[in-house]
Amino acid sequence: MAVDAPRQHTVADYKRDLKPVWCSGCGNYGVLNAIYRALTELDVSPHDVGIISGIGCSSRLPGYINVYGMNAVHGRALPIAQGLKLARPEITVLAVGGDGDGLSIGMGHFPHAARRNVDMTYIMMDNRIYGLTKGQLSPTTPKGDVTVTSPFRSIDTPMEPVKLAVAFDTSFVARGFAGNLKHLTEMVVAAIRHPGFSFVHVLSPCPTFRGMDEFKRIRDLIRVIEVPATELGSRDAAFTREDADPGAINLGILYKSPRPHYGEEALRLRDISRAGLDHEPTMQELLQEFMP
Amino acid sequence: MAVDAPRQHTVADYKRDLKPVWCSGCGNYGVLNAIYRALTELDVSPHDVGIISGIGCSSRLPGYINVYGMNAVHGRALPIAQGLKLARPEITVLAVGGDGDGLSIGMGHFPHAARRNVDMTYIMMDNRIYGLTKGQLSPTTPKGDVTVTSPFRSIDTPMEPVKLAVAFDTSFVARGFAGNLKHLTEMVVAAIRHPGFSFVHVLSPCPTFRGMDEFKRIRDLIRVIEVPATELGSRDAAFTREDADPGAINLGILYKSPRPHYGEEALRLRDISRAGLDHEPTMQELLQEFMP
Amino acid sequence: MASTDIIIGIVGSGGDGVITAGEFIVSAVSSEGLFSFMLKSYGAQIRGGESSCRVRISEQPVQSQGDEIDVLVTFSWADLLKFEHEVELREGTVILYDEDDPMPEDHVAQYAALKAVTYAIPFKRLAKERTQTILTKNVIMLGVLAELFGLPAKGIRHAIARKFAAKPGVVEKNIDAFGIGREWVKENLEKRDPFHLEYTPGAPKLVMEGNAATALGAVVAGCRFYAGYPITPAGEVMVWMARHLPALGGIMVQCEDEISAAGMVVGAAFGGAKAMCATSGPGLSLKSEMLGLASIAEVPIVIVDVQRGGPSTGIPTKTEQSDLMHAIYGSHGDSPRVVIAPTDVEDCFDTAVQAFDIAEEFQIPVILLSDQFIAQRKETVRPFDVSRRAVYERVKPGRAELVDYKRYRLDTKTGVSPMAVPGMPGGQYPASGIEHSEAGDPTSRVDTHSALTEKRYRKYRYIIEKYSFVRTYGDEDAEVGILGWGSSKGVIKETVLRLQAEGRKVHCMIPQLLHPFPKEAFDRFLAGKKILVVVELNYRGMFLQFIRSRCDIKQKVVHYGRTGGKPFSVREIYDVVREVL
Amino acid sequence: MASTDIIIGIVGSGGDGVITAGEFIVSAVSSEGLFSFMLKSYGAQIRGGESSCRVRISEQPVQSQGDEIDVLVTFSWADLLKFEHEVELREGTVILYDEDDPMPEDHVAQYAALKAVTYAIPFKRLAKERTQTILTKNVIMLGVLAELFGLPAKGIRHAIARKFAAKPGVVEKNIDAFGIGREWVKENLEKRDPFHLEYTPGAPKLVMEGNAATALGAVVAGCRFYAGYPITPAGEVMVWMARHLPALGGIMVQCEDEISAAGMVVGAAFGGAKAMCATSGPGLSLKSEMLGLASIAEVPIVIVDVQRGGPSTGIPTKTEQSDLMHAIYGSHGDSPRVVIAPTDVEDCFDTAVQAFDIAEEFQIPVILLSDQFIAQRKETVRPFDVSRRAVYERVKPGRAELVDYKRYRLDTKTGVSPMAVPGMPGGQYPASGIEHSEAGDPTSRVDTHSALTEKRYRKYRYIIEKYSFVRTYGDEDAEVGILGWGSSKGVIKETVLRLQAEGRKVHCMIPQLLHPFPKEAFDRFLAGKKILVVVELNYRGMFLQFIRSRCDIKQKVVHYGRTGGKPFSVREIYDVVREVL
Ligand SMILES: Cc1ncc(C[n+]2csc(CCOP(=O)(O)OP(=O)(O)O)c2C)c(N)n1
Ligand SMILES: Cc1ncc(C[n+]2csc(CCOP(=O)(O)OP(=O)(O)O)c2C)c(N)n1
Ligand code: SF4
Ligand code: SF4
Ligand SMILES: [Mg+2]
Ligand SMILES: [Mg+2]
Repeated sequence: MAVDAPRQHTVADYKRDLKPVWCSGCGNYGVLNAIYRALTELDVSPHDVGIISGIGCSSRLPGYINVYGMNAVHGRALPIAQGLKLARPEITVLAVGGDGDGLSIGMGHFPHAARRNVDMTYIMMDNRIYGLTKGQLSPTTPKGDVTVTSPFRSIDTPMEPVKLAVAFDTSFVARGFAGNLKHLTEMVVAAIRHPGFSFVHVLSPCPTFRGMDEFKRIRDLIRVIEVPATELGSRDAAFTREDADPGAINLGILYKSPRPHYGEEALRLRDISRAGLDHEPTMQELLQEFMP
Repeated sequence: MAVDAPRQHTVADYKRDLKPVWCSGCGNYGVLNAIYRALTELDVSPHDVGIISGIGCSSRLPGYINVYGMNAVHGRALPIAQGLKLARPEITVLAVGGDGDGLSIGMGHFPHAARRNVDMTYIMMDNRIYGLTKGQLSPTTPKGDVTVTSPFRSIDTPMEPVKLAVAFDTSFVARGFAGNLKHLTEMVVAAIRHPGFSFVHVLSPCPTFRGMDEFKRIRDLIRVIEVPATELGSRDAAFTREDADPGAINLGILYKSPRPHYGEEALRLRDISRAGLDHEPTMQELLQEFMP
Repeated sequence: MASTDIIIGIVGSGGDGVITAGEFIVSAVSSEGLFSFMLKSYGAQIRGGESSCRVRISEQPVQSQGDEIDVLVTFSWADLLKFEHEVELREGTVILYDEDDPMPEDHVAQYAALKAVTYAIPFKRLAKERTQTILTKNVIMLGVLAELFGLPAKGIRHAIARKFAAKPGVVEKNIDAFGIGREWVKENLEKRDPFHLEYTPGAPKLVMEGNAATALGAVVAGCRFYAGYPITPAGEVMVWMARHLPALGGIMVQCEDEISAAGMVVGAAFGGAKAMCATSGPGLSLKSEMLGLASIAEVPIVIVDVQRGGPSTGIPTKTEQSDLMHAIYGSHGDSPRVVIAPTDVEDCFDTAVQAFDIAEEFQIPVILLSDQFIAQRKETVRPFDVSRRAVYERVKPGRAELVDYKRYRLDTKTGVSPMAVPGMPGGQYPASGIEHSEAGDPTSRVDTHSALTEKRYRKYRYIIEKYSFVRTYGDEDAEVGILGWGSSKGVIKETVLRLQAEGRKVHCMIPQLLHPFPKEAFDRFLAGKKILVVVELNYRGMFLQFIRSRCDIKQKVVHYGRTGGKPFSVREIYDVVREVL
Repeated sequence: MASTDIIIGIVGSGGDGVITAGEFIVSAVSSEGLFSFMLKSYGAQIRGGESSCRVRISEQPVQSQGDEIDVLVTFSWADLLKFEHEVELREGTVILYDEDDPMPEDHVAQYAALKAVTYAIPFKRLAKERTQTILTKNVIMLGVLAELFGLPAKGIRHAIARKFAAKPGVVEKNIDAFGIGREWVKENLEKRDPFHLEYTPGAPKLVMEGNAATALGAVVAGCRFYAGYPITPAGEVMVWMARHLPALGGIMVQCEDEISAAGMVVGAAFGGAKAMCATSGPGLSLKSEMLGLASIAEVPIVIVDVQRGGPSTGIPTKTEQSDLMHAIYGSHGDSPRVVIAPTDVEDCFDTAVQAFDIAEEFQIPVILLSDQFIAQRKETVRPFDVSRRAVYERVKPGRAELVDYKRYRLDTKTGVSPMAVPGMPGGQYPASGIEHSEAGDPTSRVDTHSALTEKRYRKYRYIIEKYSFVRTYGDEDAEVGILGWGSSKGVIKETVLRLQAEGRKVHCMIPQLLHPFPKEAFDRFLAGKKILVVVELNYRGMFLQFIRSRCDIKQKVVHYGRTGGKPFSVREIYDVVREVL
C-alpha cells in the first residue's frame, strides 16, 4: 500500500450513498466514521479495499462504504475475508461484525484466523448485546443482566474479547471506543498497517437495547494507555494489565506478536515446492506423475 | 455420586465386548484404561454414565465402554454432552475426542462450554495429527512438520489446548499422558469429581502417523507437577508456568476456577422465576398470559 | 352499512405507537368475544423507523388478513409511501390522517378515483392540548376509531387498563385520551362513510402469536428442554421458553450457534428428555448435519423452522414458504425425517404437540415448518384445552429386552426399537452416527447398512397411517381442486368459502403431514378432479414438484407460486381460481 | 482359453502388501498400453488390519470392476472371511493361497461345488528363504501371477523400478523376488486353469484416481485457490492440491472446518479467483448455508462432494449415491445451484473443468457430485489433452457499465450481470446475502425480491441449453430404456454392451447435468420407450423421484436402487434388465 505519495483521497471518496439503518445514537456510526478516516489517512483507493461482514446491526457497515463489500452470513466474516486476502494479496481486507457474530456463532474461526495470521484487520463492534435480533444475550453481556433471553438475569460468564485475542496470540490487538473517534481512527490505521492478522476490539454502545447510559457508563471507565514497546509482546503482561483494575477499560494497542504472515509463508512454500524447477510447472508436467 | 459406600464395581463392569480398531501402540488404549479405572474408583454405575464423542480415532472410545455412549458427529461432542447433562443432571457425563475434533471443527463450542460451566468432564486425546483421516495437519501439529496436507512443512502456528482452556477460564484444567496410566487415572478422577466443566488434556501419541518415537519424545519432556492450591486460581501463573520451559510439558492439575455450575444456576433461576408462586405453574396458569 | 368484518390499517413512525394501537384493538375485540387477526410491518431502520399494522376484526373466525383495507389511519403521508407495496386500498376506503400533515396534492386525485372518504383529524393537537403529551396520540386515535366505526370501547378500556396495570397514572391518562378521541368525533365529525361494526359480545378469547403457541404446545407435550440461538422470526419461541421453562423445572439454554442448539437437543433427547430447538432458514441449513445424526441414531428431536424470505439471509422479517425442500431433503445420505406444517396460530399449538408425539413414538427427527406469517401475527384464538392430549411417551425396553439389549433391534413391526435411556440399568449401548449393527457397533457391511436403512424407513408407513391428517374445504365432488400447505391455508379457505357463497364448486386440501408423503390422501383428493390449482409462497414451486415426484398427476395443473415478502391475499388466490372455474 | 479380460482379487493383512501388489499390476498393464481398474477395500482397523483389492485387466477400455473374480489370491483364510460380502467368486475361479495357511476343511466342498481350481503356493517360505525377508511376499506373488496368467512382466518390473527408484537396493531385491515367483511356477506348478491374458502391447497410458483427476481438472480450468477440511473419501483432492498448488503460485489452505472452507472459497471467488473446496456428505451438509450465500450473492464457486455411505457419518470408506437430493435441494429458500456428476475417473477431470466453466459463466455455485467409487479407485486412462479447453472467464463490466455500476443488473438476457472484482476502479459494490436491489442494497420489497429471484433462476434455461450433455449407449429405438447417473455409468454401459452382444435391444442414458434438470434430453429419451429401468445406489430412489418431479412418466418403471456400501456389479444390473427384456 503506497502511503507516502501525496494524498489522493478524501473522506467523501469512501462514503456510499446509502442511509444507515442504525438507530440514532448507535455506536456504529462512530466506527463507520473511524473507518472512513482511517482509509483516508492510509490513502488506499476505494477499489483496492474489501470489507467483509457477517450479520448483525454492525455487519451492515460494508453497505455504507464505497469499497468492495460483502454483508455475508452470520459468523463467517473471517473465513470469507481470509479467502479474499489469500486470493488477492494486493487488496486491503477488513472483516467487521458484532460480538455475537464473532464470539458466538463465529467463535470457531477466530483462533484459527489468529494462528493463520493472514494479513488483514478484524474490527469487532462490541455492544454487549444482540442488536439486530432485538436484545438477546450476547457472549459479552455482563453476568446478571436482564435481556429478553435472560429474563431472570443472565447466568453466563461473559467473554473478554481482548483476552481471548491475546490468548490466541493474535499478532496485533487493540481496543478503541466508538465515542473516541480520533483514537479509534488511530487504532484502525495501526491495525491495517500491521502486517498480519490484526484485531481491534471496539466498544460500540447500543443505546436501544442497553440503555441510553451505556455511552456514559463506558466513557467513565475507559483510559487511553500507551503500552511500552517492550511489554507489547508479553501475553502475561497483557493479561495482568487487563485484570489490573476491574473499574477501568484500557484503550490502545495492547499486544503485538509480530511474525511472518500467511501470505509470506505461502510464498516461501512456493519457492520450496519449486525446488529444482526454474519455472511454474506446466499442465503437461503435472501429468507426468500419472505416468505408470 | 455416592463414592463413600463400599465399592460395588470392578474394571470389568465398564468393559464392553468390542475390540478397538486402534493401531497397536496407539495412545488411546491408555486413555481407555484410565477411564475404566477412574469409573471404577468413582464406583459410579455404568448405567449412570454417558460418554459422548465426536468423530476420529479417539472418538471411537465410547464404543469400548459399557455405558450410555454416543459416537456422534465430528466436532460436536461438547454440545451433545452438555445437552445430556442439563437434561439429566444425575448422570455422570463425559465428552471425549481428538485434537482436531475439539480444536478445529469443534473450536467454537469449547470456550462456550467453559463459560457455561456445565458439570461435566471433557477429555481431549491429543495426538497432534488427524488419525482417522490418515495423517493431515491438526491444530496441534508442530509448525514445520511434514504431513500429507503440509508436504512442504506446516506454516500454521499450533494451538496450545491447556493455555486455551485457561484463557477460557475453564473451571478445572489438567494434563495427563496416555503413557502414565496411574497419573492419568488420577486426573480423570479429579476432573469428574470437580463440580463444573473440567478439561483434561491428554497427550495420546499416534505412532502410525507421527512415528514410533512419539511416545518416547513425549516421555522425555513430561514432568508431573503439583501446583500449590494458592496458585491454582491464577491465569497468569498458569500461563507463565506453561511457558516457563519450552523443553518441558507439565502434567497435573494446572488451573482451577471454582464457581457455581450451570445446573446450580439453573436451579436458582427456577426459584427466582417461581417467585410468588408456591408450585410449578400448571398449563392452565400458563394460558392466563394470553387472556386479553 | 353494518359491517361484521372490518380491516383497519395504521401507519406511522417509531414514536407513533402504531403497533400498540393495533394490539389494543386485538386485545379489545378478543376480550369482547370477537375474532381478530393482526399483521405488523416495519421499515428498514432497526428501531424507530416507520411501522404499520393491519387489523382485521370480525364476529366470525377470521381466516386471513383479508384483502384491501377498509379503514386506513396514517400519521404521516411520507411513512405511508414506504408501505405502498403492502397497503392496498379498496374502493370507498376511509382514510384518517393528522390535520398537521395535510394530504399531498398528488394524493387527492388518486383517492378521489378510489371514492375514498377522508377525514383530517387533529390527533397531535388533541394529544398536546388535552393530555400534555404527544404519546397519547395513538389512544386518541383509538377513541376516534371506536366512535366512528363502533369498535368495542369497553374492550379497549380493558386493554388499556391491563397493559398499564403497573402504572396507575398512565392508565388514567390513556383512558382519558381514549375518551377525548371519542368525544371529538361526537362533537366535530360528520360521518360520511358506511363502515360500522355490528356485533354481539361473547365470552373472551385468547390472543396469541404463532411462536408463543408453538412454545406452549411443546410445553404441553412435555418439552422441558429448549436450546436456541436467536434468529428472526423464530426468536419469540426462545423468549417464551426463557420466561417459562425455569419455573417449570426445565432448561432453556442460549447456545453459541444453531449447530450447538441442535446438538444440545440431541444430547437431551438421548438422555430421555423431550427437547426442541426453533430457528429459521439459515439455522435450519446449519442443522443439516445434526439432523442426519438424529436420523441414523434414531434420536427423537423436534426442530421448529419458522420460514422467512430466502435464500441466505434473504428477507428476515417477511414470510415465505421456501424451506420445504430443505426440510424434506436437507442432509446428505438417506436420512429419514418427518415434516409437518401448522396452518395458523392455533395450529402452531396443535402441531407442536403432534411433533413431539411423532418424534417420541417413532424415534425420528421432526421438523415443524412454521413461517413468519403465522409465527409473528397476533390472532384471536378460542381457549385451548391444554390438558386434552394423551401425550405419547417413547417405548423403552422391558426387563426381558434388557438381557443382551439391542438398541437397534431389527425385528420390530414398525421399525421402532425400544430405546433405553441413561440411568436405566442394563440398557447401556453406544449410539452412533456411523452405520451400526443392531447392538450399535460400527459396521461397514453392505447387508447391515441395507437392513438398518430399511428399518429406519419402515417407520414411514406407520407414520403416514397414523398422522395423515388433512384439512379439506368445499365440495368433494368439485372438478377444481386447490392444494396448498401451511400458512396459505387461511386465504385458500376463505377463497373457497367466498366461491361457495357465490355458488361455485371447488374443493381444497391442506395436508398437515408433508413428509413422509401421505400419498393415499392425495390420491383420494386427486380422484375426480379435472383441474388442480397448487398454491405456495415460493418461486420454484417446491410443493408441486414434491407432489409430482410421488403422484401421477393427470389433471391440468395451474401453479400459483411467487416469492414471499408478503403473504397471499384472498383476492390473489380468488382471481387465480376464478380463471379456471 | 485366451482371456482378454481378467479380474484378480487379492486379500491379506496389513503387512502383506496387498494394495501395493494391486497397484503394481495396474501400473504394469497401463505402461504396456492395456486398461485396468482397481478397487481397494479395508477392514475396520485404522491401520494394519485386513485389506483387499480387485484388479480388472483388459485390452479394451474397462468399464467397471466386472462381476465375479477370476483369480483370487489370499494370504490368509481368516482375512478372506472378513470380505465375504465383497469377494464373489465365479464358477471355475482360480484360488491361490499360501501353503502355510492350508485351506480350512469347510471351504473344500464349497470350492469343489464352484469347480474352483486351487493352488497352494509357498509365498511366505520363498520370501523368507530366498530373499531373507517376508516383505517381498507380495512381489513373489506377482511373479506367480505373471507366469501363471501372462500378466505383463516387463510392465511389472518397470513398476517396481519406478516405485523404489529412490532406493536402488530395494529395486533389485524386488525384481529378484518377482523372478523367484515366476521361476517357482515354471518349475513346480502344473497349470490346471484356463486363464491366460493375451494382449498386444500399446502406448503407455496414465494411471489415476478420481480425486486426483478432479484436482487436475480444476487446476487446468484455472483454479488456484483451494480451501479444504479433511474428510474421507475426498481427502486426496486436498492432498493433491497441497502438493501442487504452491508451485503453481496458488494457495491451498487447510481450514478449521467445512464452513470455513466454503467461506474461504466464497471470499476468494468474490475476489476474482477460481476457487474450489472438496468434501463428502457431512461436509456438504455443513456447507448448506454458505451455498445459499453463493447463490444469492451470485458468487461462482465449485464444491466437490465425494459421496460416501450415509446418512451422518455413515460408512465413510464405501460408496453410495445418496447425496443427490441434498445437492439439489439442500439450503433454505429459493437457492439456485448447478449439480453435475462425473461418471468415471477420466470424467472427473472433464467435469471439474466444466464445473468451473459453468460457475464462471453463470456466477452460480456448482456442485460436482463424485463418489468414493470413482474417487478412490485406480483406473487406466488415456492421456489427457490438458490444453484442449477454451476455459471460460467470468464477464466483467466494461467501462460504460462502471458508470453508476449495478452489480445485479436485471436487464441481461441470461440473468448473468457483469461482475466487478476488487481492484477494478469504479466497480465497488456491496455483495449481500440479504435480498438486495440491483445496486446491491438491502431491501425487503416484494417486487425486488421477486425480480431478483427470477433473474437468478433465469440462468437455468441457458445452462441447460449449453450444458445438457448426456451419454447414451445402445439402440435409440429400443423399448427398454435404462436411466442412471454418475458412477453407475460403467456397469450400466457394460450391461448394455453385453445385452447388445446377445442381440438384445436396449438403450440407456446417463446425464451429466443433473440440475437444473435437462428436461428436453429426458423427454427425448423417454419418447418411444415402453419400460424404464432406473438405477441408482441409494435407498430412497432419489434420482427417480427427481425425474418424476419434472417429467410425466407414462412408462412402466422398474426402479433398481439399494443402499451403497458396495458398488453395483454388472451382473446385478444385467439381471434387472433381463427381467423386463
Ligand atoms: C445462521 C444465523 N443465525 C442467526 C441469525 C440471526 N442473527 C442475525 S444478527 C444476530 C446477532 C446480532 O448480534 P451481534 O453479532 O452482536 O451484532 P449486533 O446486531 O449487536 O451489531 C443473529 C443471532 C442469522 N442471521 N443467521
Ligand atoms: C463434518 C466432518 N468433517 C470431516 C470429517 C472427517 N474426519 C473424521 S475424523 C477427523 C479428524 C480426526 O482427527 P482428530 O479429531 O484429531 O482425531 P484422531 O483421529 O486424531 O483421534 C476428520 C477430519 C467428518 N467425519 N465429519
Ligand atoms: S439496535 Fe443497537 S446496535 Fe442496532 S442499530 Fe440500534 S443502537 Fe445500534
Ligand atoms: S492412526 Fe494413530 S490415533 Fe488412530 S488408531 Fe492408529 S495410532 Fe491411534
Ligand atoms: Mg452485538
Ligand atoms: Mg488427533
